[in-house]
Amino acid sequence: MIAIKIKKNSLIVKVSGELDLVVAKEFSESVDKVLQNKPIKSLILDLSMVSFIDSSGLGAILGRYKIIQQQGGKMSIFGAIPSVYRILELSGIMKIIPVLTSEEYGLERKEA
Amino acid sequence: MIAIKIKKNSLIVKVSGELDLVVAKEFSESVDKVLQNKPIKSLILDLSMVSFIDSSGLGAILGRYKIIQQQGGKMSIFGAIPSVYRILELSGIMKIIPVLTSEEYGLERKEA
Amino acid sequence: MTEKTMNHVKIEFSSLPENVSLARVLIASLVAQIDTTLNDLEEVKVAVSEAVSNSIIHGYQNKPDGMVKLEVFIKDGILDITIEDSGIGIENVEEAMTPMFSTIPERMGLGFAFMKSFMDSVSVNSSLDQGTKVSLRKKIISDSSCALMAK
Amino acid sequence: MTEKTMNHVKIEFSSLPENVSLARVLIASLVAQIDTTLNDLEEVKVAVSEAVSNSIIHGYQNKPDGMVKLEVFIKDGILDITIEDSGIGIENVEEAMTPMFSTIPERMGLGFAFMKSFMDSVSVNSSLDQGTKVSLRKKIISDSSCALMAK
Ligand SMILES: Nc1ncnc2c1ncn2[C@@H]1O[C@H](COP(=O)(O)OP(=O)(O)O)[C@@H](O)[C@H]1O
Ligand SMILES: Nc1ncnc2c1ncn2[C@@H]1O[C@H](COP(=O)(O)OP(=O)(O)O)[C@@H](O)[C@H]1O
Repeated sequence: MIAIKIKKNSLIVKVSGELDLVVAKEFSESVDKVLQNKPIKSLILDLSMVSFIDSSGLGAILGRYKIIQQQGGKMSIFGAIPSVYRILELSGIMKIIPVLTSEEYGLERKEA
Repeated sequence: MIAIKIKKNSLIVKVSGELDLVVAKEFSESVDKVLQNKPIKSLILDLSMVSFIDSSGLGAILGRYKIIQQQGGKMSIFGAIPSVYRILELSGIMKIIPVLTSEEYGLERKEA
Repeated sequence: MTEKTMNHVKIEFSSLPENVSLARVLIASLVAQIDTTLNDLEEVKVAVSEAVSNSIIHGYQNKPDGMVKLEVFIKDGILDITIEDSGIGIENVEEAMTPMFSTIPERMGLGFAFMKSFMDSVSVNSSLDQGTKVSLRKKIISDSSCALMAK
Repeated sequence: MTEKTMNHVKIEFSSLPENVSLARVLIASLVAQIDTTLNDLEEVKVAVSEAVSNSIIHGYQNKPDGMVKLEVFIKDGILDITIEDSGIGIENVEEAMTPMFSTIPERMGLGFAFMKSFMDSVSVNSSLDQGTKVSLRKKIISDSSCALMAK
């Protein structure tokens, strides 16, 4: 399940479930629809309800990062549980997309 | 998982999980061990943590009923969730072993 | 997945009591792909649990070196399930399917009765020393088409 | 189930994206029969998810009418898994297994890399237009033997 919130020009996306092939596709489609229609400058991805991720999920995340970056925006990830965090780390995606701590996330939300 | 409590000559057995072939065997073995060693007069079976039951589970319950009855004791069942309750009902086991409501169960426990 | 989608799954597993729950987990995940009711899901789980338990207990007489086959077709909202073993077989299928009949005293003789109550149709093919094949069928009414009909 | 127990499961399913989670559910239930660590369980789930996704996306190019085979042996604490398809096959296996290599631009090329990090061994057999078979192996340390070793 993909829940989407738009605040000013921030887009907060909360994914729930197992971020594999099936959910990755839903995620990409929902985000791309918003990015095409609104002048989004910041994409925050809430992974706190994601219980599993594989390379299909990572690919979808990296793909959205590339789009928002081309539009001059930024992206960050928040809330991964340890097993998901480990996959993010191993993939090297954390060197490209910042993973926020709770405090940083709170700050971003206030600014938004 | 089978949790067992003995109070005077009552035996309260709480089963957790799916009461199929595998769990039915554990259940029968744990109960029979107590029945062989203690003068149990009342066996109360708490099914509130059972999420699934099939005819192997029912067979194990009926088997314990027969043993306690031969020893001059009685047996009752408590706490089945709706899907488990339906199987109990369909099997006809409820005509033989009384299924207690919450209040009746409270009373039995006080007496014990 | 919509009602129209077709899915086909074949599984074979050792005749271990632990694998009865494996079969339930599998059928539950499969049926959950259709947005069916919880009630239908429970009924299918019980029916599969009974047939697989029978293959292990009766067919293979609790020996763990047999293989149980479970095959599932889902098409147009129809669920077709077969459970097959190469065990001792059933001498008299009609008698075996009679409620309360069991060749093992501690058992209830309700396995086939539950399959019949919970599925639309149950058929059994068995030959002595060859094995037993149980075919189960159920029309799965999806939750959303229920809601539609209620309107 | 103890470490010594042997289990054998073979499953075949339609090449539907929905069945990737089915494969994960199955392998998770199977591995959970051994009292393994949560970490091992997660790693095996990721590896199987990658290999099955590859069969569907690459092997069958997202066509739903192929069949993916998954076979699991558990014996003496060793987990042997094979994932097989009859899809397009891989021209150059060495190149395919290179981290970051992918024939689909939007993909990460990390499937094989994850399989290699999470399993003790990964081997691939593939022929063009015939299909691909990925064999994964992992020694599963049971939780209780871990506790024993720590003493
Ligand atoms: N797969 C099987 N192989 C051999 N015999 C079977 C099989 N399934 C059922 N039977 C026979 O049919 C009888 C009735 O089965 P069932 O209604 O499921 O009751 P139960 O399992 O409680 O005995 C069994 O006692 C057994 O003799
Ligand atoms: N089952 C398969 N059938 C055909 N080609 C495959 C299969 N598995 C992998 N490949 C090829 O190997 C490449 C690398 O696979 P992988 O490391 O999993 O990365 P990705 O799936 O992200 O492309 C794929 O892009 C594909 O060309």
